[in-house]
Amino acid sequence: MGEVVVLEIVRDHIHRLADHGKRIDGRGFDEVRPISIEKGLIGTAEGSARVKLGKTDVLVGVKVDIGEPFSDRPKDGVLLTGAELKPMASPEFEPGPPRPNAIELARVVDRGIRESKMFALEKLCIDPGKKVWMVFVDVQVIDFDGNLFDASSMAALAALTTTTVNASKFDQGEDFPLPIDHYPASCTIVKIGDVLMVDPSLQEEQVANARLTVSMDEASNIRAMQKGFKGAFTYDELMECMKKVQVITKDIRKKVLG
Amino acid sequence: MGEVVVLEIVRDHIHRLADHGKRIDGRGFDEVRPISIEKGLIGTAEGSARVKLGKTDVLVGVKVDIGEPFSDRPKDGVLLTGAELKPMASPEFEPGPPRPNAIELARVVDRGIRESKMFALEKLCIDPGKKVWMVFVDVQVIDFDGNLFDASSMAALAALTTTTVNASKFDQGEDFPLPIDHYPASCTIVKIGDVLMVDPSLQEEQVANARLTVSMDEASNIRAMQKGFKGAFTYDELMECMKKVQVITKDIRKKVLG
Amino acid sequence: MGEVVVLEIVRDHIHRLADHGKRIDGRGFDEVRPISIEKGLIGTAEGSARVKLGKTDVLVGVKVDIGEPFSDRPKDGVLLTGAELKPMASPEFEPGPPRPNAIELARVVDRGIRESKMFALEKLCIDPGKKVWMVFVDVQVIDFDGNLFDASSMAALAALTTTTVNASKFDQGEDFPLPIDHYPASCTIVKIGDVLMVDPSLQEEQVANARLTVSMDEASNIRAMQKGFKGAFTYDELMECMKKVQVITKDIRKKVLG
Amino acid sequence: MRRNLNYGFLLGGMNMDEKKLINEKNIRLDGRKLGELRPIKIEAGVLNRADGSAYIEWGGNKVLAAVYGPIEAKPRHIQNPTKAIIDCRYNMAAFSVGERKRPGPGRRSIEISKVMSEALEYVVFTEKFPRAKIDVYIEVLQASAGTRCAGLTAASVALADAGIPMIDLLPACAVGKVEGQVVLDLDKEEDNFGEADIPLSVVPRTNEIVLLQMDGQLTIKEFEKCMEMGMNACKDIYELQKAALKERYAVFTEE
Amino acid sequence: MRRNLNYGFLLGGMNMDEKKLINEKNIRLDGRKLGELRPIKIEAGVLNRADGSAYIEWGGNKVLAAVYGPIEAKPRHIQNPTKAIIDCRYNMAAFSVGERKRPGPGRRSIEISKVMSEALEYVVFTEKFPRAKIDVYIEVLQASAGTRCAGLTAASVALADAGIPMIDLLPACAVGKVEGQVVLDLDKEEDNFGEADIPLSVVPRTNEIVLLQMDGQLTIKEFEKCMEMGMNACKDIYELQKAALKERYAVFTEE
Amino acid sequence: MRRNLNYGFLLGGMNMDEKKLINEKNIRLDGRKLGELRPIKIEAGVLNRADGSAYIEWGGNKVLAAVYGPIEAKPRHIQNPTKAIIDCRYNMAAFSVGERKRPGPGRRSIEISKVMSEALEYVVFTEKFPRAKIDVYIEVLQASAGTRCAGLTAASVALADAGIPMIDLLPACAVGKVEGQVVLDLDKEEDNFGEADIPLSVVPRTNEIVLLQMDGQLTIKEFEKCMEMGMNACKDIYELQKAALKERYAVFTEE
Repeated sequence: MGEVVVLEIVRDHIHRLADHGKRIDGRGFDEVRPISIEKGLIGTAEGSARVKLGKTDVLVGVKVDIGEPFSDRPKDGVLLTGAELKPMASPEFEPGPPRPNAIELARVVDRGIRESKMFALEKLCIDPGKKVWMVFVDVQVIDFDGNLFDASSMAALAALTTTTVNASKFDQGEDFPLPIDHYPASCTIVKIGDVLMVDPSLQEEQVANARLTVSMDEASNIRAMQKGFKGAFTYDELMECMKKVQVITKDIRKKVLG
Repeated sequence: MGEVVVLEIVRDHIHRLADHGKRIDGRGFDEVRPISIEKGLIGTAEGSARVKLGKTDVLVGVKVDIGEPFSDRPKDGVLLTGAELKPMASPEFEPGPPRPNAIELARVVDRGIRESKMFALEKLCIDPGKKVWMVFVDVQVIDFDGNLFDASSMAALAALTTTTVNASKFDQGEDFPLPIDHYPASCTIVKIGDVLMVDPSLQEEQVANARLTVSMDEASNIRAMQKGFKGAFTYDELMECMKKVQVITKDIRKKVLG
Repeated sequence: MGEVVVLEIVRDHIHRLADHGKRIDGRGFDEVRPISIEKGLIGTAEGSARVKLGKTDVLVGVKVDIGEPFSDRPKDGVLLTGAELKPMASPEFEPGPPRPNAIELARVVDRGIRESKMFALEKLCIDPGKKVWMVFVDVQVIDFDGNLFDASSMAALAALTTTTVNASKFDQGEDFPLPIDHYPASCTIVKIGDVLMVDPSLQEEQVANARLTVSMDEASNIRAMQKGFKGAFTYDELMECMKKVQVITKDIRKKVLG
Repeated sequence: MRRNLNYGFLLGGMNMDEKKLINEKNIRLDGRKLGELRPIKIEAGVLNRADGSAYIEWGGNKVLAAVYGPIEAKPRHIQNPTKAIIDCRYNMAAFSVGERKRPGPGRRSIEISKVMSEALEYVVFTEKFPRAKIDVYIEVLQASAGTRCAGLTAASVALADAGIPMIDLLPACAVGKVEGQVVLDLDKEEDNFGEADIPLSVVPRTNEIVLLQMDGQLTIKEFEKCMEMGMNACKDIYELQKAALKERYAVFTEE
Repeated sequence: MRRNLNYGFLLGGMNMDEKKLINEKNIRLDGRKLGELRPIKIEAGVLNRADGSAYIEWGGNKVLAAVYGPIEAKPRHIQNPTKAIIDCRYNMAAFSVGERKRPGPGRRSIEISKVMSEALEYVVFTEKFPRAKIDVYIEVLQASAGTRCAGLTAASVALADAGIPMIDLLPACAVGKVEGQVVLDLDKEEDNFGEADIPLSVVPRTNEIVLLQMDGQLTIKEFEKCMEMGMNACKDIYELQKAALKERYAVFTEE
Repeated sequence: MRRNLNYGFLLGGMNMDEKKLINEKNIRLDGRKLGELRPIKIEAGVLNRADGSAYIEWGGNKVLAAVYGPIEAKPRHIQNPTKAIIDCRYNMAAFSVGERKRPGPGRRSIEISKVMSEALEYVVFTEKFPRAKIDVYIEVLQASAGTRCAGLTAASVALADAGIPMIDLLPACAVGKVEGQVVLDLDKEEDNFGEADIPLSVVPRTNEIVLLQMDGQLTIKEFEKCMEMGMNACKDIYELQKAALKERYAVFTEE
């Protein structure tokens, strides 16, 4: 009950600030928190990146292995994305197998990569039906202060663009960089009362009505979308979101790749 | 405690009716509830049937695939029977992996099919030791009002007799019907006080001392048997059961196949 | 709370006895409980032994099968050790998958066998990278009165030295005894107050500060070691332990093999 | 070409370069126009044990929805002192797809269950039932693209059948892009070989969107068109939902 | 020819068309007559920690049974306010069969545990221990056909050893059909290649049947013969159970 | 040749008969002397949400430690009425090793978590927090031999950072035998191809050993040498731990 009361106070506070055009940490509604990116920090991974988005801290490691293709896609390499919300990152996260929140995170990050055709899975075929490259993207959340979708997507983008397929280790010729075709970036917007705020912090997520995550490629095509939370968006709000996403994903892409 | 008291009242009522030769829903002791059967309703399954036995509602889907035989039966096809007591069907059923009740159901249905040699597993061999047809019988309980064993066995019989092995899909020649040799039917009888009642409803199962399920083939050979619940049968009661089963399974077989 | 109080009383009693050079069951500090060994009692196993160490009762069965080697050890046979603390053996043990205590037991027994090079895994290769002999050592605790590590290690030693590789069953030539090179034995010592006691009973384990298990080969080389419990050893205590272990493992080895 | 682990193989021999999903007269393979729904049949109150239930046939989809509750949430620590929890579980039967699905919830089912639960929570007056739980079970018996929309459409009818107070029903449908054109209610082949798929659900009374997912490739302009087409279709589905409940109600009054 | 996943391969080279399980003098492969039991040895009170225990060797079977309880059932919601729960867990050790069994309960073990629990509940005065639980653990150390009967026979001795009040002990044995003849107590080859197998358990005092399963093929007439043979055998096994308890008791009085 | 499931294959082409891990001048492959540690960098207070945290880079290892608590232990039945429980969970990230590790705790991680929990419990004043629980999470982000020692070293710094009262910090390191010589702090190749490996942890204030494991082959004499070398090294590591906490404290006082 104590928690419920505290949450109510925070909610009121955030709503009142929003009425005055403000956010709890002083940001503008369309302002993303400071982003810091470290690439290639994990030597045992074929690609890696750590992204700090404000106080949210996410590490993505990419491992590449050889395996069998799915029977219905015999000529395609395999992309597998996993996410773990380890209790290290937050007292809300519990040990054990991934729960719905972690599964949704993994699937939304996966769709951002897959649907943007970030890299052509058919280029990762070695022997059709038998041997293909398998790309494992593992998201590990280290510190949690909201907006895991964007932090994780950024880290995945950064890690994958620096991934080297370790072909020589498997006697498959020379190592080569993962052949990247597109550079998706995602932007998450929450609706609090009538206000849309980008890159929500944890406190903002806790009081938000609805959440929308949109992934766009470098030509501003929409590639993936996920609405979340127990609230609703109007048509106009959705279209307003699209405009914001278009601007912000360009910024984010530049920061991550730059 | 409330539940226990209600159950006691129901128990007394059913016993008192039984003393007067009656059942709670007005049926005779040897009377099976109305049976309705719909075959082939699931287009994605190679065979399917839905059986309503009174208010009990069970759907069986049969899938056929190619796989490896068991190492000790290299020339036999594989039959795998599963049952799920989904919470949709009853507030007593909980989500999660199958519990003892569901496992017993699956195994009793499986034995009815297997021990009657309903279809010859050796006819489902493609390449000995390597490739055989695998027949998956999945029992899904939709609405639960007792006697799942008979409802599921009927649905399995109906589904299997209408199953087409989709050989052409796997480049294994033309499609062919599952080669059926025998037509097992099962009959379940409960003992309430000193009375034997066939096809128990849920309320009757809840107050019954003991349960006996017998599967017979079209020549009235016993093929499988399972005694259940925490009570006992006398030798004479068992033999009385056999006589009832002989009559009733003939009826049921006719209804299911007819 | 009741249990905690009883444990405190036992603890005081054991400490007071120790001050007078005594143990709760009358043994000397360096005295191992009576050992009885039965070998080959399980006809379905390729090797087996049951060891009673005081009231602790452990059964080890060895199964041998053919399987694939680990990809990083293509020329080595496979040794897999499992342990189950079945609720049959003690009210403290719960049904379900192995918990940390059982896993530690399995891994300590495994290390005793593996690190002593008890048998050369490279001699268990049939076809490099494809087919090797797999040796399964399964520890089943039947009655629990402390010091499972030593009882299980003894039973594993006894079972493995009497194991026959059933090659003929797999058309791999004649059956042959598992080629044993070394005969490891382990000795467990607990520290209670300032006193070191070998082969602790359950009550002694419950009040002990720290536990040390050391595995030695027949040349008194240390092959594996595991410190346990929430206390500490001084350097001098460790060295005293080594001397005791040297003497006792010789005795144990003789009893198990003799 | 979009990923689909379950159905792709069914089209084994088909050469997609030659086959067209939409012909020059803007007619789709199954004869529908671009903005046309597949046939939909909804029935309310189809189960005995459940507190509320509905069955939907939608193109090749056959889906059951059952509702239990509100009842006290257990164990106690999951209770919300201010409102009811909605726990929606979406499941595909083992035999509902081409290749047998292993029983038990996979990652896809868990995600769908989550977004469905969130959508339903918006329309149910959950604050009327503090500390309670409402279970919604969706069983896909036969699947053919659009199961989550069919399931959600049935679920809100089942909730109404259970007498649970709601702002409104929740019609849902998919809209997407196939061979460059915005189309309504993708069927299996369109879902497999189309360029984008958007399942969405709308509160008819307020026109608010409570479920929205998308994968594929769309311009913002195309997305606008999709939303318009989808939101309109939801109105038609809404009428079918209400009709199903009316029919159920009519049966009652006759009794 | 009946299915048996565990043992079939052991008979690899054997040609069953030539080999006969019963010779012309009605003597079985192991020298037994049709109605003869394999050798049975029962010992009560073999474990220290358990409240009651028994060990049985029966032909090639070696089985331990241990009983803990009655103790308060936990967690509370599993308690029955009017009587004790009997929770019997049958398990086969990894090394108890020809091909190593993976640890953990499979579907077969779970079914056997269920029918055993139900049988034991009939003979224990469970109503004397409301809200309590009695755990019965059956560990098959070496298996050779008939393990559930051996286990149940040992279990009721272990319950008696634990001082738990019972109507009676529960002897159990299998009976079946092999090469057209009704035979008692099938061994491994008879179980693999015979035509029917019926594990059963009888309350000696009342001659009631509390455990009964069957698979194979039998006429009703044959089933009658099987029951008579099996029920008679249970009486012999009952004597061995009582003797084991007397011996245990004798040891106590000597102390 | 010692077993290592994870790294062995990395050395595929290497012929260990020719390659020497220690040269004639007693210099190791990476240039270290026999008794020399790899470079170690410790940082305290690196996470926002955790009550205490530390990050350690040690040779090729990168490890994070986080502490939550003390808080009331739940569910109640796990509480100890006289002291706090320490629950340490060691985990290797999927990408921390050469061949991707499947998520979730394996047997090795469970054993390491157990011995770490026991070691930490010795130095924490657990009796100050009856019924409480202290969670210690160790995440190995990059592994290169000696992760449990790096993790334990970081864990005690994280506990101190969380303000939890302790007897002392717990420095830890490995010592072992390579090509017949006693060496400190084995790197990956030494761990794979050496003859013995001993992870140990010492309470600096009392010189007591709280963590000790060993596998390989050692004489008692060699074990003595190992212990001396390892216990000395722990003193050096202790200084690095204290320095990390001082730096963290210095930052605080500047604020």
